[in-house]
Amino acid sequence: MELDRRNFIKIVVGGAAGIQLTPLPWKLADDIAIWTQNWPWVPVPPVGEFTHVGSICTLCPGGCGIEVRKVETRAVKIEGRPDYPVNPGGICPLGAAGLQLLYDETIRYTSPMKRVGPRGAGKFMDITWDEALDTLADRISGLRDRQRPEALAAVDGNPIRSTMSLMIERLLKAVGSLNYLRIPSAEDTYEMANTLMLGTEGPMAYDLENADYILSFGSGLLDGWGAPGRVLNAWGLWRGKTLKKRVRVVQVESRASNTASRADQWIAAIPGTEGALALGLAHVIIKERLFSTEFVNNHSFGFNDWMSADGRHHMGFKTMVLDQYSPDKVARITGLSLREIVSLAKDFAGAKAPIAVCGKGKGTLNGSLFELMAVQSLNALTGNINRTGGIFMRDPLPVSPLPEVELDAIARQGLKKHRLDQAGGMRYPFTRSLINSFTNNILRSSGSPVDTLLIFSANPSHNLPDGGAFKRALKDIPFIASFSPFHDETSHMADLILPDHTYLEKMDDVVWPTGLQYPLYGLSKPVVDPVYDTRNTGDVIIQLAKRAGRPLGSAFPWNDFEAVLKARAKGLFDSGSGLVGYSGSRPAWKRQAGGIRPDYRSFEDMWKKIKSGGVWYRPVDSAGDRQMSFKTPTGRFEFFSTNIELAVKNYARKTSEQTALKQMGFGVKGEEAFMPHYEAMEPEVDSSAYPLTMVPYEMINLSSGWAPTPPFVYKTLFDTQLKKAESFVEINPETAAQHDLKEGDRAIVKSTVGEVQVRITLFEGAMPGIVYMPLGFGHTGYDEFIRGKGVNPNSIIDAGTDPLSGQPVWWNTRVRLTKV
Amino acid sequence: MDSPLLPEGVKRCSPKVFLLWTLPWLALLAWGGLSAFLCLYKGLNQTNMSDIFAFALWIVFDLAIIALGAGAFFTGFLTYIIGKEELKDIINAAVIIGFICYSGAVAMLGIDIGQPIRGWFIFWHANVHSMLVEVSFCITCYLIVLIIEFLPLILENRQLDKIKELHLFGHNLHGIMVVFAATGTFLSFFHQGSLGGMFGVMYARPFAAREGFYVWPWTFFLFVLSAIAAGPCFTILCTKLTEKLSRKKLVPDNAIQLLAKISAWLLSVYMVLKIADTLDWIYGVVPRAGLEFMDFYREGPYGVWLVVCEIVIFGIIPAIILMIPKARRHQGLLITACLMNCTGIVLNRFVFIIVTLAVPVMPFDRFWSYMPTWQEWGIALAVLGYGFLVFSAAYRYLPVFPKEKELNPVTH
Amino acid sequence: MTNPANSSEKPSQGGLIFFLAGFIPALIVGWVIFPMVLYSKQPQPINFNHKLHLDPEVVDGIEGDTETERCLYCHGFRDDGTFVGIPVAAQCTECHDDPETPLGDTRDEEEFLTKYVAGEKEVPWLSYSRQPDCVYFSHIAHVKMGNMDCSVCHGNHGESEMLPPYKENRLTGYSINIWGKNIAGYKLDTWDRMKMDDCAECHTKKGHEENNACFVCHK
Amino acid sequence: MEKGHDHGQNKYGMVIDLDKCTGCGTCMTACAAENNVVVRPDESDKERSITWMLLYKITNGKKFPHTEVCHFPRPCMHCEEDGNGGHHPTCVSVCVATATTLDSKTGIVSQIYTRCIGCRYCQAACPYHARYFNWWDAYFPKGKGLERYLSPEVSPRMRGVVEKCTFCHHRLMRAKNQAYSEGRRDLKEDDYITACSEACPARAITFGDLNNPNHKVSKLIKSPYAFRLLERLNTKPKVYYLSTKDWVREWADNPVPHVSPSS
Repeated sequence: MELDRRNFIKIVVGGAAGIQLTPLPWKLADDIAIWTQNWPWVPVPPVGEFTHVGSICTLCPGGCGIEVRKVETRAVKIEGRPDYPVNPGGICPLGAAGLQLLYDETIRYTSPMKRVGPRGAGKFMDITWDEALDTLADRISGLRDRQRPEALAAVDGNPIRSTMSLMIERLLKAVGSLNYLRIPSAEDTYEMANTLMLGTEGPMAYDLENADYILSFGSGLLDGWGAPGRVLNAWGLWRGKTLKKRVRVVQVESRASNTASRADQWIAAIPGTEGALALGLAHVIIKERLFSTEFVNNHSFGFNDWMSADGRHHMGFKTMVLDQYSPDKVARITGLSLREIVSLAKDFAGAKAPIAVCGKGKGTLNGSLFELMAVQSLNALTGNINRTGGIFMRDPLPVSPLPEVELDAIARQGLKKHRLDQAGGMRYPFTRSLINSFTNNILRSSGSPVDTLLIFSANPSHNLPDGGAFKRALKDIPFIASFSPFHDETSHMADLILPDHTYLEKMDDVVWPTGLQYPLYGLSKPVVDPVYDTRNTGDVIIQLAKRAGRPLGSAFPWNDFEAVLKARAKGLFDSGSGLVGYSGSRPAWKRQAGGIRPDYRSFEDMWKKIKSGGVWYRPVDSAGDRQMSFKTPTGRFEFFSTNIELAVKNYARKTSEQTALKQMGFGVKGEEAFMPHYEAMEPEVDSSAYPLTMVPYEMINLSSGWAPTPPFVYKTLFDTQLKKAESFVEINPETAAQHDLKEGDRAIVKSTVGEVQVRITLFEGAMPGIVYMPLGFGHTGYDEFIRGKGVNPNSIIDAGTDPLSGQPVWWNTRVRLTKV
Repeated sequence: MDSPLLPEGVKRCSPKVFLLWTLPWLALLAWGGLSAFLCLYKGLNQTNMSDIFAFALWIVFDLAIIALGAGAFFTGFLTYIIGKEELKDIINAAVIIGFICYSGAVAMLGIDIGQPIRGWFIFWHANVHSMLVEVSFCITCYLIVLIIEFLPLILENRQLDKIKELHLFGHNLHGIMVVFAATGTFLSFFHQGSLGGMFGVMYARPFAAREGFYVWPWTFFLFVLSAIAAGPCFTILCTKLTEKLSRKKLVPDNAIQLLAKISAWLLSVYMVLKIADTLDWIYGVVPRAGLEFMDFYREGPYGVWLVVCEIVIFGIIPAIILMIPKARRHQGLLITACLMNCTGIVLNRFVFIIVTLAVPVMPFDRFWSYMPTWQEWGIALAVLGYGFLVFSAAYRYLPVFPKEKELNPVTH
Repeated sequence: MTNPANSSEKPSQGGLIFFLAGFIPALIVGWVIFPMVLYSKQPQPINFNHKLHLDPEVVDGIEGDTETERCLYCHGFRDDGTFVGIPVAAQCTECHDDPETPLGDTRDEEEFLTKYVAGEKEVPWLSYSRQPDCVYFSHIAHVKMGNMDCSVCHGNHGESEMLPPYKENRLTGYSINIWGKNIAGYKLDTWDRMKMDDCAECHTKKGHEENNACFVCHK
Repeated sequence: MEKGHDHGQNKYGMVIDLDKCTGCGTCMTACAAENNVVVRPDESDKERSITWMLLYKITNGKKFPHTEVCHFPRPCMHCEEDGNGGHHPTCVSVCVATATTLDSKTGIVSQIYTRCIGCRYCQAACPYHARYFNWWDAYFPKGKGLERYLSPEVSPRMRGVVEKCTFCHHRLMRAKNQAYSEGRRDLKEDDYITACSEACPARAITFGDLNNPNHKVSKLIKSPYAFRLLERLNTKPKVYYLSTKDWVREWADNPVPHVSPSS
């Protein structure tokens, strides 16, 4: 009985049969079915209790309300807040993806660091907060000991009027330096225009929701201008009405942007000539006597020719416009048809509540002062100021100012020195800060006049329209400290990193969202505990000052930044008005019946509510309508700016008025200079060598400011905007044909200051002769999601200088296009 | 050296020569193996397939070889059920080719799906509405049938045949082969059809959509027809190639001619119906979708020339050649015609898969185009190599061609 | 290789024995060894006496007409209708508030207080009834709206004094409580298994076939 | 609250007002964030980038300066029929493993990732390109911490399966749980809306029950400007569009003016 083949087979058969009679094969099959569904390396999100935290988004100055959905301690989703006045429920693409900026570890500084690699390489070493603070404190004290406090400079990207920006300016002042630089934005130009014409430093306040005719001079209403959540909501309201009653939107822009291509009317004026167009419209309105005589006669100054006390005759706005800006001349300047201009003027003046909006693109970059003034004069002509559906003259938000800094000798000495950028000086009397001339100053002087540069919430070496000048200037500066939470290009040049929280981890304020028609104070709060070893820069400044010893310490008597915010908010309480709760039932822009009683009892109560609700605001009604006490020297709306006149006369003390105008950079002679006027900005470049113009443009779904673009948002870009590592420029098929370029071709865009390689996409909506390049690509910092995608137009912009404001003219760089 | 394994009374090349001959095919297999590993380990991002080209080269190959493999079931049908005795001389070859094609196809499908280890869900959680389920069921079953049909031949190997049990087993199998031929025919008819159905039922893809009879769109029947029209031609091609390489006559002409004649008729009928179907599509389906014929060929590499090639050059012409007895008796013409016929079928499958996916359905969508990666080619060509290997081995070690001995008497 | 020719000639006896030699071991492997190999076994970190905690005499405030109501006392619903699941330590410390003074005299309570409450750690309980990530289950829909008793799925867990060891299927990674107590797949009680078919079976029995739609229980 | 809509049939659907849509892309990012959609370093390969909600850009093809642009947000259409009168959407009837079905109670087309074998037949069948295949493993590199923003309400997908818009089905479940805890069975109109409609700043996307005459969507689809994509194919989508512009409505369905789209 041996185990031969047959018997072996029997055993096998027996085993096989036996197994069938056990659960093994069947159970196994079933288990394997499930096993194939398990992919152990696919993350399984932990479950837990859901909570919602309301805060506000400070990725842009818009300050929309956000509601963060959390699971236990994790934030899992950002949504719009229906209980926030600015953006009832809506949100923008960047805001919706914000969590990726919080949780993407590789784009963040996880603790204080000092540079170990060469500048720009982004190699850093962890250090303690103590070491970081001491290093910087010693540096600052060192400067003061060497009697060079002014060698401390700061670049600040925080919104104008925000408490953070005050803190930074205050720090420099206490140290004894005037060199506080701001990243130029439309807000700065708005402020200037308002100061000169309305006499208020308050923000632009457009009553968009109540207007019935919107004439936008290049403002990207649908491309991220103002508070996107609010403006896009307004657009929804305008379009929600029945066809006949629809609000008419007219866009003046050379390219069919989201706004232009959806507007009821697209006025394709040559970029940079918007001011001329505005004045051309004024011409028609005046000629046809379509303007509001009531407003012009009772509330404006310098419309008609006038006689000054000294008996001299002065030209008025009317005369200037009538002989300088005839429609056919303007037609020639702007490239529009005469008919277009005339009918547009009539439509505008004929509307019940027309608003002329200004500020190019998103407003991330500055505008042109006289262009803004020209547009504002349109609003004045219709008399649609301080009226429902018009623009409002607003006082700044009633937040308390910070107490005066008491200065020591060193500081006083330092503050006697001139600013490195000439801002506020004889030549640019109305400008707060001119970072471009600051840069040039450093590049010009042998041995940087700046010893230590602090950088806050800004990425100037990528975002300034200066052809990369700032980036070069950074190399000359001995010591740079960055407070950025992100691995941006500028921080990669820094020697010391004192990382801020991201906006979702910190308390910070939004003082009046851009363009909002009513006063609003927003307060963000930490929605999650700090993910890494970072600190709110507000706190860091206080700690820094205290370490640098008296008198700096005494300039910052507060325990932490929250105390500062609270002290500021006191002013809101003292104004004895406003609400801290918003139901959503009654939009804040709707005229409220009767006065509004504050919904808080005490200051403490108000502060508690602001901290939880994140908002204080004063709905439209208590705006004090038709109160026309303009705070200009003449007490009226100034078509003729007595301030400019004064400034020029001031400058002309040593020389003649004409040379003064010339030296101050005016292209016009005489009194025109004191009024909104148009100056052709022709760069001195051989137009045969550089036949085309490059105009950068901004998109709502690509961050062109300081905050990086979250990865999710790249899903929304078309592959005619970004393909792999290459970004595209839009040109008109006609222009393409002239350069024998086809869709998708590669080409070099060369300006006098540099060149970049791009791919071509043909777009009928692009003005012939212009190359349109998106802002927001070309990063070298951050991580693989953001780095190495496309090119940065700023790096080839050859910026001119805007008369009087001195700010960069970034919209008319001459370029040449050569096929690769 | 391997002489004890060779069939008796026939001449075969030396082992060395045979080894050399297999090298290129082994190389293809190696390439395919590497590609397969990459696709399984790293995922299908190794290919150039995309959300647009959800089906691509592999599916084209699958459908093509399954169509060409139809020779197996059809010849079987003719031999065992219709009783065309002369085809007994070629049936073995047909079966082997069928086996190669189907096993190759199944292997490729295994790599093509995103979750190979879940592949069996098709049976475990089958959705009866899906044409692809029917295809999978039939192909799997038919593959088993093919193995059974192949088995007796394997058992006829000189050494295996010595084992009594196996000998008997093989002999009995032979006896009941008619049953399997019938099953095979049934299964094949349905999956060949369903493969066509797969595309015909994509009603939201006007380029592929067709009306039909009951649950079957016309493509169902067209695919069956085209398959049985091309299958025999492919069988002929393979035997002719073997004859060429072995410099021997292996199959009597009458068998070849019979196959050629049959496929001539089938091809002609197919062409008539295909043209009718195309017209019905152009004047029915297409306008109802709001389109016109030329809309499909507006842009991109896939133009009208495809239609011309498929129907006129590689359809009508071979049909005519094969129809004329004089022509098909002429070796050169016969082979050309068979080649053209097969090309036409492959082209037809290509159009139904690639072009269907390349043309936009949404008016504002764009035309796409597709180019396979080396990994995709690797796997596709590996099947080719596999085919050559199996067929060569079979020819070398098994009495594939019963008439070989008498046609080539070995002279000592 | 044995020559097939002569082996076939030699008559072989005891075929049945050889058959059984394969058959019986196979049965043993399938019925005895396989189940032992298939499931891993793990004790809970500490014991929890459900019976004790459900006793109104012991825990005041636990009373409630039905056992289900008493279960909900700890395993309740949040305001948004989601299910709390295994309570967090914070919930326990509502009664066991002082690490120094235990309410009972068990070593488990002592360990709980000293190790977890004092150490401010959560107890790493092993969940018997955790469904995989692809499954969505709403307790409130079943317990509150469907008036089902906890015991239908969780059995008489509430009467247990000792926590049984946690058994996990090595292949699927699921607890035996949802994956089927009986290796052969027999179901003696409704709570023996909580697989898809069991849910569907109950839905159908209760006349809610529509709830067998994929997305009702999958996410 | 409407009576009797809990045991009745719901037919959830969407109306997208193209006059209001500004093409900002918030719907896309909100969707991705809500549904744990994986994002890769390069999202510019539109043939493989996963976007449950996708914006198509179209122009009227007119010369400068008369060019108009419009965006088509395209979620899954949750079709009712296969285009041939069959009562399964075309993607459902072709699925080999019953991994996708049309829920008769909600009208939502489901997709079960653990069931899908990745044969991609559904992708071939869908004329809207609404279905996406996971060509890669989910991108969550070690040390990046990206998995920390994942929501537990939607299970992340593994490589090799097809996924698509689910009308945020988990939000329906969320809403039901909420209602149950308040002792309701019926859902109010706003209890359940998708992430895209919630996030849209211009309020262009309206979501609701097409079977419920009181819901906004039911009123909106009566508008003379309402239409659906590829209506001619009879797939009966549950996503409607509104546009007062004739050229846009032209674009939505064949025949098309013979200009190549700029999207």
